[in-house]
Amino acid sequence: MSIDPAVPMADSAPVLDREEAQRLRAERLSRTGRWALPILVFVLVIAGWHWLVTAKEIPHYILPGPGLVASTLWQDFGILAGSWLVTLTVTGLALLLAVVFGGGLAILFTQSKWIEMSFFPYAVVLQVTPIVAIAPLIFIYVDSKIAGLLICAWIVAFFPILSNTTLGLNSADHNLRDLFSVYGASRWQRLRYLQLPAALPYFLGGLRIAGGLSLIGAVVAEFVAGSGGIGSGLAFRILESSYRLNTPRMFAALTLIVVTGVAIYLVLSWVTWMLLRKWHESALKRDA
Amino acid sequence: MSIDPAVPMADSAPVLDREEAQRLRAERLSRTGRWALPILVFVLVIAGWHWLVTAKEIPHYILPGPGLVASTLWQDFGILAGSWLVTLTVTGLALLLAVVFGGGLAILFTQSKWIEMSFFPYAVVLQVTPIVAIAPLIFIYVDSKIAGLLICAWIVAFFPILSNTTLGLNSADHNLRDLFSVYGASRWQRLRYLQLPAALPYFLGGLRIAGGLSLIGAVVAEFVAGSGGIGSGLAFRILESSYRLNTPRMFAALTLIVVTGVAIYLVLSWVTWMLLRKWHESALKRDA
Amino acid sequence: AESHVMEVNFGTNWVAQAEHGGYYQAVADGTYEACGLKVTIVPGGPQVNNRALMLAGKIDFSMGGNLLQAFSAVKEGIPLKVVAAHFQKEPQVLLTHPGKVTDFEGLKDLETMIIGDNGFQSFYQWMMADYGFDAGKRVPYTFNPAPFIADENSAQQGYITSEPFAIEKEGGFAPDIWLLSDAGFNTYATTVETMQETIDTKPDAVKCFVEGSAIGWTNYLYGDPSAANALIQEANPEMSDEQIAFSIEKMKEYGIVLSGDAETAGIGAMTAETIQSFYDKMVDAGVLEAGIDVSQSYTLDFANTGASLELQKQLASK
Amino acid sequence: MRTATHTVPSATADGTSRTLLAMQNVDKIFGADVVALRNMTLDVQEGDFLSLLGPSGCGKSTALRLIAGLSQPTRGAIRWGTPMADGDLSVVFQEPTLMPWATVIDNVLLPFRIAGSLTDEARDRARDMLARVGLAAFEGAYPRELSGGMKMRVSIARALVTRPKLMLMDEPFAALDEITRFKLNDDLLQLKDSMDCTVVFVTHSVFESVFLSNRIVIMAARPGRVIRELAVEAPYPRTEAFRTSAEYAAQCRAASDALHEAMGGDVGVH
Amino acid sequence: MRTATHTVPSATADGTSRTLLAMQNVDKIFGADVVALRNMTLDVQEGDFLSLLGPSGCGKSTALRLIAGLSQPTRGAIRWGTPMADGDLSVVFQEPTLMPWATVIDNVLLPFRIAGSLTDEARDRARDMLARVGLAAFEGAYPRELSGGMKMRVSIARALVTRPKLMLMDEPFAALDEITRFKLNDDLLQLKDSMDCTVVFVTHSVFESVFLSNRIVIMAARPGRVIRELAVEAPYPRTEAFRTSAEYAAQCRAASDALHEAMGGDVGVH
Ligand SMILES: Nc1ncnc2c1ncn2[C@@H]1O[C@H](COP(=O)(O)OP(=O)(O)OP(=O)(O)O)[C@@H](O)[C@H]1O
Ligand SMILES: Nc1ncnc2c1ncn2[C@@H]1O[C@H](COP(=O)(O)OP(=O)(O)OP(=O)(O)O)[C@@H](O)[C@H]1O
Ligand SMILES: [Mg+2]
Ligand SMILES: [Mg+2]
Repeated sequence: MSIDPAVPMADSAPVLDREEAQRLRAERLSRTGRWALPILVFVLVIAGWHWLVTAKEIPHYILPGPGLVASTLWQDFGILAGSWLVTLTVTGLALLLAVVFGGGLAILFTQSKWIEMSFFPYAVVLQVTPIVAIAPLIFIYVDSKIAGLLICAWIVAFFPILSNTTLGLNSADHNLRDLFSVYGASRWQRLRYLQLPAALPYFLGGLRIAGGLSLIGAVVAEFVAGSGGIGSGLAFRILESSYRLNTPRMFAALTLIVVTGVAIYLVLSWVTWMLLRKWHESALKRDA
Repeated sequence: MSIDPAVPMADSAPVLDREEAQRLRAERLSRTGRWALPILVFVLVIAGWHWLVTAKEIPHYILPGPGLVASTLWQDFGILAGSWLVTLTVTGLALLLAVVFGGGLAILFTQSKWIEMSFFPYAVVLQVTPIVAIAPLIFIYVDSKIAGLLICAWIVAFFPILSNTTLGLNSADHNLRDLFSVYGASRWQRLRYLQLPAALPYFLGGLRIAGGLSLIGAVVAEFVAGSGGIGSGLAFRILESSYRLNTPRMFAALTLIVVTGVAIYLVLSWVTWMLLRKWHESALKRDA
Repeated sequence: AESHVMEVNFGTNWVAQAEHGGYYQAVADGTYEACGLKVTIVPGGPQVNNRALMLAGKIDFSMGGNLLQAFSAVKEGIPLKVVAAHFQKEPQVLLTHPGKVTDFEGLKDLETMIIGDNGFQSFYQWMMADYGFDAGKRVPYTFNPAPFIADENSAQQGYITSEPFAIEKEGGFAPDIWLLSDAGFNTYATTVETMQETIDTKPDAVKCFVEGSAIGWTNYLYGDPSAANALIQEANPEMSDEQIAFSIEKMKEYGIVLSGDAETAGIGAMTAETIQSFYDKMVDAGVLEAGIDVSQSYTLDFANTGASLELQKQLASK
Repeated sequence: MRTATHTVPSATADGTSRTLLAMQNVDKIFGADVVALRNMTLDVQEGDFLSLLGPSGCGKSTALRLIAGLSQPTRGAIRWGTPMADGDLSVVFQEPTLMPWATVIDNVLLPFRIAGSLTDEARDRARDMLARVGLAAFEGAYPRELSGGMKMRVSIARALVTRPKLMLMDEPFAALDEITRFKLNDDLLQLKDSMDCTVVFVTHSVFESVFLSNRIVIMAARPGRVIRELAVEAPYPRTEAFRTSAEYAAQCRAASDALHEAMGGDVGVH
Repeated sequence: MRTATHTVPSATADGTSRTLLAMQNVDKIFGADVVALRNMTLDVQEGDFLSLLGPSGCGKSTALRLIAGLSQPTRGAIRWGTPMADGDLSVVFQEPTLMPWATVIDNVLLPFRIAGSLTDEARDRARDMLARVGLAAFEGAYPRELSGGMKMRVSIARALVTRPKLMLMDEPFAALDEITRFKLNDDLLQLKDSMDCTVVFVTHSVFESVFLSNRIVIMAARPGRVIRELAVEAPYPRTEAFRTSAEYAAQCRAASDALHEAMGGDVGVH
C-alpha cells in the first residue's frame, strides 16, 4: 500500500508542488533507467569477460577476449556475412514453418479432444526424436537440401508454438464461449473471433521461445546436413574455425548467432507488446 | 446453439426418456472414444509403417519394420535398459534444474522490470548458443562430468520454463494485484499467494515443453560430453549402433527415447490436469 | 564416348582437404571422364552420414574410415563391398604434449583421452581391449584442439596429416605423435565402399572409379597437384596452401598411400591376408565377434588391377 | 394480480398466445450434490415479459443458461413451441462478458459479425444503440477503460442491437444508477413493443420486475424451485406515469409481500 | 438535511470528529483526455459512513481507488490525518475479485494470511462471517461454482472479516436481492458500530445510501466531480423501524430530488 501517513495536513500548496516534483523525478529516473541499466550491465559483462581473460591469462585459443573477438568480427566480416545470411534465411523460414505448422496443428487439435488425444503424442514424438539420429533418414527421402534443412529446423522449433497455442486456444473465457454459442457461431467464427485472439498471448509466448529454437534448429540442421564451402551458414563457420583452432573467429561467429538470437527475441517482444498492449494483463501499463 | 426446435411439445414422457437415453449414449460413446481412437490411430500408424517397409521393400538397414524393431527391443533390452536408466536420470535431473533455475530466474525477473530488461537478454544468449560449440569450453572448466552433462541439458531445457513463467507471473489479474496492495502484501506474499498460482497454467505449459527438451538435452549433452562403455546413455547406444550399421538396434533405442518423451508428456499433462482442474479454463470440463 | 558419360557421386568423410586429393585430382584432370564417369564429390562433415545415403542408394560410392564398418555390414547382412583401399595405413595418430609419455603404453597413464565418436567406436575399442585403455577417461573430440592444448595430461586423436599442423601453428609446440598403425592397428583406411548392386549393374563404373582414383592419387602425390588443390580450395576456401603442403608431405613421409602392397599391385590395392589378419586381431581383442565371413566385405576385382603401376613407376621413382 | 398455475404450458390464462418454450420437470445438479434446480416447470409464452425473482443463489442464472441451451438439464427437458434460428436469441449475462481485445463498437457488432451481416446499416444500428446506453463517446474504447456500469451497458447494447426474438437478461441493470436504469427500462419496453419479442428477465428488484413484466415467477433457494407465479395485469405501454401510479405501488407491495411470504424465514441468509 | 461546504477538511459541522483523509483538488486523467475526476475535493471524518452517489461512469470507483492508494492523482493530493497501517484498510471492489484457485474460505482468509495472523481464531471469524453472508455451506467451494451474488458475498465477507479501520466498498450489494441486501445492511451497520470504523461506500441506491450513511456525496459525470453533499441527521443505530419511518421516506425523497436536480438533464444517458 502506498498510503503515506506521515505527510502533514497543513501547508498543502507547497506539499502539492513537492509531491508533483517527486512524481516527475521518479518518472524521469525510470525512463533513464530503462535504457541505462541494461547498457551498464552489458558493459559490466564485457568488462568482466575482459578481466577474466587477462587476469587468468587464458590463452586466446581457449577463450579470446572481447576486444579480439570484436576485431576478428570486423576483419572477417566479409567471410562471415555470407554465412550469416544463409543462417538468417533458414532461421526465418523455419520460424515461419513453425508458426504455420505449429499454429495450424494447434488449431486442428482444439477442434476435437479426440483428435488431440490421438495425434498430440506424435507431435511429442517429433519433438523428442534426436535430429542427429534421423537426419540421414530425412536426407534419404527428401531430395532438396534446403527442404531437408528446413524440416530439421522446423522439428526443433515447432513444439513450443504448438503446445502454447493449444493451451491458449483452450483457455478462452467460458462466458465468452457461451456467448458465441448463443449467437450460433460456426466453428470457424469461434476460432477466428474468440479462440485466436484469446490464444494470442500464449501463442506469442510460444513464438518467443520458438524464435531462439528456430535459430538453434538452423544451426543444428546445418551440422547434420553438412554443407561445405560456399553457401554454408554460421554453423559451418563455427565448426571450421573450431577445427582450425581459429577460436577468435569461432567466437565472432558465435557472437553473430547470439546477436541474431537476441535481436529475434527483441523483435518478437516488441511485436508482442504492440499486439497486446491495449488489452492483455501482461502488457498493460498499470494505472496512468 | 443447441436448441432443437423440431421436438414436438406433446408426448413429453416418452420424449424425456428418449432424450435421456440419447444423452447417456453420447456419454458412453465419448468415454469409449477417449481410449479407442488413440489406440486405433496408433495401430494404423504401426500398420502404415509396416506396409511402407514391406511394400516399398525398404531394406532393414535403412528403415527396419516395426516387428523387427520390437523384437530387437526385446532381445537387446538387457543392453539398452542400463543406458535407458542413465538417460532417464540425466533427463530427470535436467528437468529439475530447469524448473529450479528457469522458474527461479522468472521470479527474479518479475521482481523488477529493470532486472528483466538487463538480464533477460543473457537468458536468450544461453538459449541460442549452440551447445556443440561451447561444450568444449564447459568441459575445460567443469571438472565433474555429470555436472557438465547437466549444464548442457539444462541449457537446452530451461528457456521455455523461464519464458512461460515470466509471462504467467506478469499475467496475474490486475484487480487481484490491487487487492494484495490494499492489504499491504509483501513482495514475497504477492509472489506466493498471487503470482505463482496465477502463473501455474503458464508454468505448466512451459514444463510440458521443457519435459521433451530436457530429454533432448540429455541426449545432446551425451553426444557432446560423450561417455563410453559403462554408464553411457541411449545417445551412446544410438551412435554405436549407427556406427555398427545395426539399424534395428538404433531404432530400438530411438523407440525407447520416444516412448520416454511421450511418457514424460503424459505424466506432465496429468499433473497439469490435477493441479488446474478445479479452476483453470484450460482444464475445466464445461458444464456438468 | 561423350554420350556415355555416367554420372556418379562419391561421399567423402570430411570437408574437402588434401587427404581427398587423389579424387579431386582425377576430377580435375579428366581421369574419370576418360573412362566415362562424371564424378561429383560430396564432402562430409562432423555430423554428416554419407554412408547412410549410400545405403539408401542416394550416393554411389562412399569413403570408409577403416575396415571395421565393412565387417559390421557383413554381420548386419548389408550388401556393401570395399572395392579399394587408398590408404595402406591408418593415418590416425594420438598426440601428446612433447615428452609427456615415452611409449604407446604410456598413453594409458594420461588422465584424458580426447577421442571422437567414430574413433571411440573403432580404434579406441581396440586400444581398450588390446592395451587396457579406460573408457571412462575418454571425452569426445569435437575437432577443436583447444582442450588438448590446454591440458598437458591429455592425449588427442588426429590425422597425421592435419592436427599436428594445426596444433603447432596455434599451440606453438610440436606434439609427440603416436601412429596407431605402428601400434598394431593394421587396417586399411580411406577405403572406397559401394553397394553390391552397383557392382552388379555397373561394373564398368566401379572399375573406372577405382582405377581413376588410383591414377588420381599418383598424380596428386607425385605429379602436379595444383588443379586438385584449386578444387579443394574452391570447395573449402579455408584450406590453406600451407596445410595442403603439410598433408601431402606427411602422406609421403609415412607412406600412407604408397607403401606395402600398393608398391607392387598399385595404389588402392588390398590383400585378403591383410584384411583377415586385421579381423582376427580385432576378434582376439574382443572388438568384433568371431564368425563373420569377412571375405564378403570386399572384392579384389577392381583394386588390384595395377592400373596406376605404370604411372607410379614414372613419377614416384623420381 | 393472480397466481397462475404453473404445471401445464398450454394452461395459461391468455388463450391467444402461443407457448414459446417450456421447461418440464427440470432438475439441474452440479457435481454430486449441489441441487441448483429441482423439478422446475415453467412455460414462456410468445410476447411474454417474464421476470425471475428470487434470492441470490436460487438458480435464476442456471435456469437462463438451460433455456439458452448452454447447459443440459440433469433430468427433464426443455421444449420449444416455435423453432428458433441462430440469431433469434440474445443473452445478457450477469457479468459483462466483453472481448477484452475488441473495442466497444466491435463488441457490439459481434452478433452481426457472427450472422455474417456486418453491413453499414448494422454499424449505424450499433452506434445508435451505444448512444441509447450513453456510450456514444466511447465506441473506440477498450473494455478495460470502462467503468463497471459502462461495461454492462455495452453488454446490453450488444444484446439489443440485433432485435432478437427472445432475449434472456440476467440482472442487466444491477450495476446501474437509478436514472440510467429507468431510462433503459423505458428503452427496453419500447424496443420490445416495436419488435414484438419475448423477454426472460432476471432481477433482484421487485419494483423493476413489476414495472417491466406481465408475469413474475418467484423462486426459492436450496433447492432452487419455482414457488409462486404472479401476473401483472397493467397494460402496455407502461410509462413514467405507471411508475408513479397507485396501481404500481400496490402491485409492488403485493409482489414484495408474495416474495417475503413465499420465502418465509428461509431466504438463503440466516 | 443540510448541504455541507466541501472545500476545507477541518470545516465540517461536527467539531469533535477528526479528519481521516482529505482529497485535495484532485484531477484524474486517463490517457490523454479522459477526465475521470476534475478538481475533486472531499474529506472523510473518522467514524463517517460516507456514501458516493452518482451516475454510471462519474468516477466513483476511480475516487475509491485513489483513496486506496491504487492509483495516483494526476494533479492534487490525498492527505491522511491518521496514520494507516497495513491491514487497517479493506476494499470491496465492484467486481468480486476472488482468487479462482482458492476455495471460498481461503479467499476470506487472505487478509489474515497476508497479515501473518492465520490463527484458529481467524478461521472461526471467517466461518462466522461466511455464515452471516449465508455461505456457511460453501466454504469449500471454488469461486466458479458460485452464483454472481454469492461471489460478491464472499468478497464482502473478506472485507469485513478483518474489522478494518477504513472500509472502501464499491457497490457491494448491487448483485443481491432485497432481502439479503437488507440483512447485510443491518450487519454492516452493526459491525461498524461495534468496531468504530469508517466507511466510504459507493452505491446506486438512494434508499440504501440514506439508510446507511451520515453523509451522502453526490457526483456528476464528465468530468467526474462532486456537486452536492447531504447530511443524514438520523441517529445510529438505525433499525428496520427507521426504514419504515416517515423520516426515512422524507430523507430518501430529498436525496433523490437533490440527485435529479443536481444532475439536471445531463445524466450520462440521453
Ligand atoms: N458451475 C457450477 N458448479 C457448481 N455449482 C454451481 C455452478 N453454477 C452454479 N452453481 C450453484 O447453483 C446454484 C444456483 O446458481 P445460480 O448462478 O443459478 O444462482 P442465481 O439465482 O443466479 O444467483 P445470483 O442472484 O446470486 O446470481 C448455486 O448454489 C451455485 O452454487
Ligand atoms: N483504466 C482506465 N483507462 C481509461 N479510462 C478509464 C479507466 N478507468 C476508468 N476510466 C474512465 O473513467 C471514468 C470513471 O470511471 P469509474 O470506473 O470511476 O466510474 P464509476 O463512477 O465507478 O461508474 P460505475 O458506476 O459504472 O461503476 C469513466 O469514464 C471511465 O471510462
Ligand atoms: Mg445469477
Ligand atoms: Mg464503478
